[in-house]
Amino acid sequence: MSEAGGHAASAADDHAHEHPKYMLIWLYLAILTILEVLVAFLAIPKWMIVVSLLIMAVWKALLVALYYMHLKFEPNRLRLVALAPLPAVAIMIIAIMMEYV
Amino acid sequence: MATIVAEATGQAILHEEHEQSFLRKYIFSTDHKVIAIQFLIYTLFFLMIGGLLAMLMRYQIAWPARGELPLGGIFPESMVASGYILPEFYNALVTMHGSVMVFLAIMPMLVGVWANYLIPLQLGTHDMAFPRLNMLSFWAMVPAGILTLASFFVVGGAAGAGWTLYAPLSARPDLTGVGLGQIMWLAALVFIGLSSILGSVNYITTTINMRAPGMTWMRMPLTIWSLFITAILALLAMPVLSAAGIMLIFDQTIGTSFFLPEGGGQPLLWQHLFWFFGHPEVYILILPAMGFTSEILSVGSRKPVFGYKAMVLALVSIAFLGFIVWGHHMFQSGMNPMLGLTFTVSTLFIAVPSAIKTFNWMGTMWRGNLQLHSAMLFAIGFVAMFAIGGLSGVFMASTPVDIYIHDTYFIVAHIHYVLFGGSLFALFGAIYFWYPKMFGRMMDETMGKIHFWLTFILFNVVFFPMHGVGMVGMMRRIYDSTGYAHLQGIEDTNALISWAAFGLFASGFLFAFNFFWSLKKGRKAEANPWNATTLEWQTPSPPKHGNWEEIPVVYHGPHEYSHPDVEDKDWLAQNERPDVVSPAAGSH
Amino acid sequence: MRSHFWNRSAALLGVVAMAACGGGGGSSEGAADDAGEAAPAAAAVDPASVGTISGMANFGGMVPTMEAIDMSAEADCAAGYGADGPMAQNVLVSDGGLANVFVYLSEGVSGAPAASGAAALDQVNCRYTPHVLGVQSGQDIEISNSDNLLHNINATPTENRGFNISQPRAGITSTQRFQVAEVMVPVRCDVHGWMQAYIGVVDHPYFAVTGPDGSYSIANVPAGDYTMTAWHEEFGTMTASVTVTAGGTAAASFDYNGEMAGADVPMGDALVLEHGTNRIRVERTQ
Amino acid sequence: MAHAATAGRVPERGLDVYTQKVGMWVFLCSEVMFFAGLIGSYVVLRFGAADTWAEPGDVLNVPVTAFNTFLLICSSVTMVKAFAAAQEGDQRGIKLYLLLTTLLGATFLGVQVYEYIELVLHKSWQGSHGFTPAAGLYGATFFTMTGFHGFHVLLGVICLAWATIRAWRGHWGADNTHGIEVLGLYWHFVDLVWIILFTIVYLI
Amino acid sequence: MDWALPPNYSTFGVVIDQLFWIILVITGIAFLLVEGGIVWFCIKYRGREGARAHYTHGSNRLEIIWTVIPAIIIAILGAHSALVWDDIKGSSNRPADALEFLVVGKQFEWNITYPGVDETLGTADDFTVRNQFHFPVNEDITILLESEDVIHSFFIPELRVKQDAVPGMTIPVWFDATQTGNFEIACAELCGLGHYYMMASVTVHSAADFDAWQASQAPAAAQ
Repeated sequence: MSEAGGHAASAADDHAHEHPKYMLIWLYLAILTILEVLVAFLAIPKWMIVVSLLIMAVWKALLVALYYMHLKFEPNRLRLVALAPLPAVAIMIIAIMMEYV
Repeated sequence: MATIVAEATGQAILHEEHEQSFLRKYIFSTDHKVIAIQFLIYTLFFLMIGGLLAMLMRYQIAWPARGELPLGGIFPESMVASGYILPEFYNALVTMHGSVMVFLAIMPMLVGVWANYLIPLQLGTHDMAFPRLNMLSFWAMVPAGILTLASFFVVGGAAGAGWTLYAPLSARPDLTGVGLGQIMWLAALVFIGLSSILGSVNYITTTINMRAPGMTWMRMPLTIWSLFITAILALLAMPVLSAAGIMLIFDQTIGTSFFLPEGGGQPLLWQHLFWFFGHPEVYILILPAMGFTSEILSVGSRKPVFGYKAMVLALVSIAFLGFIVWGHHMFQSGMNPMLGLTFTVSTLFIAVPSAIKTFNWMGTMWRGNLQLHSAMLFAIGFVAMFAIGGLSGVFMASTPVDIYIHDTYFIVAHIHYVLFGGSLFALFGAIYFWYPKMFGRMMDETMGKIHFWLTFILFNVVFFPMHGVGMVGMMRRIYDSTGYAHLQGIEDTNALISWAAFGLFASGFLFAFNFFWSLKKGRKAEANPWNATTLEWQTPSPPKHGNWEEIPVVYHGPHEYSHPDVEDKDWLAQNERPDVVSPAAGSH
Repeated sequence: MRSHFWNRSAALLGVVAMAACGGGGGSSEGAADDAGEAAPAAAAVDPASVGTISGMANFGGMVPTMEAIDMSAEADCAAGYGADGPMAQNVLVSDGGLANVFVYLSEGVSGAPAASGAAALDQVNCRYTPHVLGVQSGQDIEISNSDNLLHNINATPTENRGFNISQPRAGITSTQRFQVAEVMVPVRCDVHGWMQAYIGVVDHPYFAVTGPDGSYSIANVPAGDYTMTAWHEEFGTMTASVTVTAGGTAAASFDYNGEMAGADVPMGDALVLEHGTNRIRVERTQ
Repeated sequence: MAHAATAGRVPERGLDVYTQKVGMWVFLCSEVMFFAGLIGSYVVLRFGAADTWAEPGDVLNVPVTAFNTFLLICSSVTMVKAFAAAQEGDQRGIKLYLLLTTLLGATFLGVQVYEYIELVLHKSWQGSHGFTPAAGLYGATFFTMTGFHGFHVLLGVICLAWATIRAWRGHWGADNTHGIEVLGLYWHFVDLVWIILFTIVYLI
Repeated sequence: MDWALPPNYSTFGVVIDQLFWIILVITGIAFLLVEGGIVWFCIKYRGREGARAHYTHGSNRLEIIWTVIPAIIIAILGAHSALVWDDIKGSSNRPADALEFLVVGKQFEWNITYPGVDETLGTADDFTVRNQFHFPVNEDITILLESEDVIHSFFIPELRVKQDAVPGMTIPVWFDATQTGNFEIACAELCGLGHYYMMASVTVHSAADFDAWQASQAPAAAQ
């Protein structure tokens, strides 16, 4: 069992030295932000704007969660913790929206 | 690496003990056991307050035309006039009875007291993961309690829109005459939410990350399982209430209209948000009770819990279902009937895990060697009463029947069978059971048994007839039912209920007397008075600061009673080395 | 006195209020306040220098017909009325006199005795008695219920703090106060939609409400020049100048007629408390 | 504590992640639900009364907020840089990047305050002068969501300032990175929420 | 002490009551099983000196039995409830040519607007009566339920009708009374300090009586 602790420690050391490309992600986020602002004022149907904006927002959020919050490098068990509330969020919003169906 | 840190802090805790001032040791303590006792005293106080509010209500319901409220003179004219409880005060009583009982008594008693006390002890750690946050979670409850009590004495009185706070009634002071009182209660709710979230973070983190060696998931006592699942529910549900509560405060104070139709807002949105929190909350109020019951029944029957894995699965599925059934509180609310259809089905399916649990409890008792002490009696009482509460729930889950019984006393009977007959019975059982560990003395058994029988009988006299009154059609939160033609003929029943309720309240004082008397005069308790197997009983009573000199190692499942390979006694502690006892005993 | 105490405690907000509860510090403070106001004011009235104002609210022309009130769902109340049943009280005219006009000195008053005694507002047969009530700011208003059924009293002032209380049985009383002058404070019962009363709050005791015959009289007015204002719920406000001499009786009358209905009435039938801002919005009904 | 004494008494594996990090993630779960409550209400209210919303840019100042968004993204990258510096024991890097993060966070707040003042004092909306929380559902949801986000930023800036002070005292280093990582998680979460809010509140 | 459902006067009441009794029988059996079992176990297995409990961790077969049996019962009950619910409330089952009334709840009154002789709401001969609801027997009745201020709940026990009135919404509720009689509308949702007093009389007339009553109200309506 003592290996477990050792494993965790070494895992932490590993990615300590192989830094994800933080600046690259930053550039990525900045470009997406500019794109978002541009898309918002395009003269295309509203639903297309909404869909593309939502996709870009989720994309950006994922970049932050995966790289800056290191979810990409964490054990699956921790990812599970991070994902836990999402079904509840989805259920809540979908069900309340059904009032309009 | 993490281990060493944990060990080091453990040692630090152990050494700290001698240097602490009174203030640090008993008031602003970070010791989970002290915090649990603080919570216990806090919640017992509010249990009494909540009971007192109920007594005033019962007086009014039974004798609406009499006036002459005993001691009515001590109330200000804005509450009781000429011996009559005023309708606005009655609404405040209804609202605050529910609110106080749910948020300040039962929920913190289930979670604040027992999650704090038991999680580190039963998991075998020195303390919670974040002791200072833990302390904060108690101290956040203090302003909540003060705000709640004070709200009765501000202009307009305490909140009067029901514990469900349905907007717009709760959002518009001009329609109720209650302004500040409502805001104070909402502010209290935000504090309660903060406390609950901080507590939950602690319970979850501790359970996930700080279990003693050998304490695998499937060796955790059911108490821990239930508290862990409860913490997850609170973690995910409480913030939604906080968000909704803050929006409601804004509606009241800064002129927004989230829930006010005249500004484009939606009253039903409040209900959706409230019950999205509210239904998991209902399970927050019952799951820990189920855990305690499983534990006490197993100890008292001298048998392992019947179907441990099924019990765990049932807990998990109840928790999951808890998030997809909130709409059943809103069948008659004007919600889309199609939603009603889906919520009916999901709701009815809660009966399945509930049935599994009930049958497993009976299975635990089956062919046992039942030790009918007070704690066991309350645990058996829990099963009996929870069964009634669960079965009456089937009526409401069936939407067509709910059309009639929604918002009648049938519902009142149902929630009290679950919250009083369920949660509170289990809590009494838990207090009788763990009292020796907490305070090092036993509670008096004779008084305990008298308390049980009084509570059990009077509880049923109070709440069973409410089913009948509900069938007749008596609406909830009715100040005076005598004006309705269809409610003629239930006055006697209401009077009977009220008399029994007064008795029930009085029997609570017997418990309180036993509790405080035993602190000083109770028989000294040995480390393991019940011959129980879980880790907390393998420490002295009460456990020292830091719980363990040395973290225990777990070799067995949580409820190994009457193991055939152990001959000199009928129990096998979780941390007993198998080679000392018997090689075959390590299973499960 | 008791409700006074609780109101004061309330202002201290909760915690403090709780602590003060046993002490009764709030109550003695309140008593001192009242005494302090009363002493110099009593001295201000000099019988030798006061006069009386009296007059009429006259009504000419077609008297509008009042709507019948449907009290059938409240049999106990309906039984209190004759064969015609209860009628609305918006415009009550008898022998050319208009009742329920609130008249008061609106300008020229300097210094006034403090309020003494209590004004009474009763609820009889599902109606407010009186329909229009005048009180001095700070004066006790004793609200009582003579019907053995539920009334709520929902006062929605703009300047003062409103209240919404209930009296579920006969014999229950409640004492309320308005601290600031305000003409008029509408009072309604939400249980019985037709029940409406108006309370005029002024800073001095020089006010009156015209009786059934349209007459009024205000005594003990210090000599001087004043502007008088008359307020009626349908016909709005009207002013008159009046000079009071010591020992004399000054006359001031107000003339109304049917055509005036629909004038700019500050307090019409439908008063809506705007949520959030706590402002009253006047909503004219057709 | 000698290693020998702990041998064989290692606690259960848990998540193989140190406790503070687990605790922060668990806490963030509840934060997700809090913002989900606010955002969910926003979505529902907007669906119910779509015509009471302005077109993007009509009321809210998108360029300024886009710049503000950029600031927050920059602060996220400086935050991870501070963590990377801590892992390498680069004291100068820790101080520099923590200070930068704090300043960027504070600037974000400053811009938000400026934005609020402009809206309340100088914008007119649906006839009333000033765009305030009382200005219909649009104003109510806007101020509630951005306000609570701002409150979270404020808490973050306070913690960051404290962490920066500690950096100057040499508190952080290769053997002590947990505090920075956990604070970073919170900070990135706040950034993540803003990414969503910026899109749905300002651009849609 | 008369603990019974009030007599039923509506078509929907029949199925609702039927379902109530079905559930009562099912839960009654479960109740006897559980409570009887507990009492029996308490007596039979009460602790004795030197006795030893039977050591078992459970039985998968039993777990499956008491999972599957309740699940089947519940599934049937759920399906049945859902069908009945859809019959009663499903918007596709709203009667097409029902007589319509507008019912507006306000603190603390029910104001009922009648369609008048032309049987259509929104026309000149509509009239409103406070706290009195008259309608003909054996005819599909639809009320459009609204609220002026807070949430109220329209509840007529004898007709097994209950529906919240929500400000900002117009909610249709339909039912069909099977006998004439006098009842009361109660408010079933806490709506403020006069909640308990928010009642209105309900009179179910024969068709002829209803026409006569409506005609008697016409002079008042003309004003």
